[in-house]
Amino acid sequence: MTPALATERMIEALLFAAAEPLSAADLEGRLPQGADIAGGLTSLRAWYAGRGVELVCVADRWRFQTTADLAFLMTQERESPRRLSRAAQETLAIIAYHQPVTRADIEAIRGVQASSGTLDALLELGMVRMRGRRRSPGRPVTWGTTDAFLEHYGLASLADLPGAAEMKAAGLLSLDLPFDFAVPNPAAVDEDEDPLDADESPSFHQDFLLADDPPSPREEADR
Amino acid sequence: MTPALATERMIEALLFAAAEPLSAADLEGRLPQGADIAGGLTSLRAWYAGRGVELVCVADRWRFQTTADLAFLMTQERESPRRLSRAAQETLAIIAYHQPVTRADIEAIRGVQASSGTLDALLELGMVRMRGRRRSPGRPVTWGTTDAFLEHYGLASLADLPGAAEMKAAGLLSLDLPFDFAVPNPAAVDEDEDPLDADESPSFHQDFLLADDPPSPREEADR
Amino acid sequence: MNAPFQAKIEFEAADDAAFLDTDGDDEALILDLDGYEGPLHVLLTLAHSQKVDLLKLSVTRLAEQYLAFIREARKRRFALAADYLVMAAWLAYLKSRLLLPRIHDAEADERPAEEIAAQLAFRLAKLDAMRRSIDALNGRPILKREVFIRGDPQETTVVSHRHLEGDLYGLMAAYIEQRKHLSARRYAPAPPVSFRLDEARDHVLRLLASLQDWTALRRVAPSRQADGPSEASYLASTLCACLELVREEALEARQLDHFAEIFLRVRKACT
Repeated sequence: MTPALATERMIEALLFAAAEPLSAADLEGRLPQGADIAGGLTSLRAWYAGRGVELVCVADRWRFQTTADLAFLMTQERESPRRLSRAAQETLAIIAYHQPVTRADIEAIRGVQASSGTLDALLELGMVRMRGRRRSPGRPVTWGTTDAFLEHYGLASLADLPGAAEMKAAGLLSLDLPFDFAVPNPAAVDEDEDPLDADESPSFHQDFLLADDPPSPREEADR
Repeated sequence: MTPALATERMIEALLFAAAEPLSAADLEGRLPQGADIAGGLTSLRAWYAGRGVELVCVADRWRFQTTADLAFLMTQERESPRRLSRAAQETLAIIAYHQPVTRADIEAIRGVQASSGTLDALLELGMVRMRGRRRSPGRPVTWGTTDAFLEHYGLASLADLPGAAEMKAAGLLSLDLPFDFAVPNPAAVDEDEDPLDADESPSFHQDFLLADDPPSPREEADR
Repeated sequence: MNAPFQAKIEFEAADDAAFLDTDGDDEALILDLDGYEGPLHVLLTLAHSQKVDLLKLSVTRLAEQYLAFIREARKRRFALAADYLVMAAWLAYLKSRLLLPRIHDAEADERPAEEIAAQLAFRLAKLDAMRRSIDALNGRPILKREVFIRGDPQETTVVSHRHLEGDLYGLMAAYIEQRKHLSARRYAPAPPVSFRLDEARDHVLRLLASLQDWTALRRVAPSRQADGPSEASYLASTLCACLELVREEALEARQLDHFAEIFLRVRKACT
């Protein structure tokens, strides 16, 4: 067996057995030293091309998954869909494409006050997280998406968000309203953003949101 | 795509995603009517021959599993605590407080010959290191503690090692100690010490200790 | 709400807004307000009905559409949230500014109406982009909807990896314990056991008859017993006894070189 095939087989076995996606670093930690992980992943992906199972990269981690065209077979495996409200989906999209983004930014884009119930639902699903605080007056909390978000939608990274490049080119992802906008890149943290303090865990989001933004009757109704 | 390959892909995806092994009848129930299940299983088995994953039939049910020769990859390391021997703990304490300290110093305080096994164990745990050589006849090697030692005991620096006052507060100092009892401060040491030569790496410690100090029956008893 | 809209609001306009007349009754949408989050979403739906690039939108027309929508909603006695009315007032105002010939010197601090209209169009384009991205995301193969991961992941064997146990208190205690011992310790060496000189002399005298030829000291000295003195002690005491016998002219001794073996034999009767 060639060393390349040996590496490929080991990666195949590890990814097959794993309960969750593994990063190249995870694989490196398990494989003998000096194994060509990147090469192995490439040839493994090619080997599975056109099969019923394929190798994909999500959130910078690798996993095998059944191909989308066989979804019709998977009646028993399918989970009852957990439908997000339109508001929650829109909020999620805005957070995904504009992160790091504050609650005020989300409200500005949607033209309505953000309901804390919406962010709660997204937090509970593990789709969004508090990223830090913007270095601007009031130091508002900034939001971003999680790896679970990328895994759910099968995205390798934030740069793979559909249409992101075109929207960015058209200036549509700018948080400043027109004319003098700078284009943020969610994958690169170049923003003025402070990390959260250790005690600012997302479990405190409620207090937090209430503190800088008391809910309006509207918001209550929105839940 | 040939019908045979289509069937093979479907079986592949179903077996991959299934929560338990599937029988040929299970597969038949889920595949489109008329699919050649037996043929699909045979060709699927052949496809996976020699890979990191194989298709096996256990009790008339089919499942994928990683090949036996890669079982070594499927292990996961877990940390479990390890207790230091009394001799090792005492030696470590002396090295911590009296560093840089020679083997002879350790023996003088402990009143027994230092076992090379004890120092070996501490070295292996990364708790102690060879610091240098004392500028005295024979230029004996001096020992000190490592960063891992500080980390393990939650100390920011050697200056944070509890001194006599803290020991007294902890009820460790009794009246039978001489009244001028003092605990050395390892952070403030201005000893005449030479750095180790480049080739005196700790990996040679075994030879080293054996060379200048063959274990005596006394030492054996000390273990 | 957000600054650019609110800043320009003239509240008198809000009262008028609902009564502003527009043409295009045919475009008045039958709207289900439950389907909308807010006025921006209504505007976006209306804008799509113009079937042009959102950035090339006729904001004048959009304003008319929106006002028609509000009028329709009022007619149906929908309870409209204030946001909708504020937007109506603002749009009525914006429309009037867009239609009036521009007066250059008046209100120099106010931005041109065209710029504000462009900004509105841009905001709609932005919201629209987000809405389209939802569709794009939902169109992807989604985990546990279209694609599935391993249903029965394999168990991994857990191999324990040892790490050190122990706390600072233990370290301090271990240290103090030894220091206590050190201060309590007394020097009490066990007296060495030696091969007594008189025993050595008796031993050599017993062997005397057998020492006819040169015999090494090592052979003369008794071999070591289990609990007895050390080998060195046997050798040393035997040597002393032998030297004494040499002095008494009972034995002869010779050594060929420094540190070489010492040989002994009975001194022959005087020749």
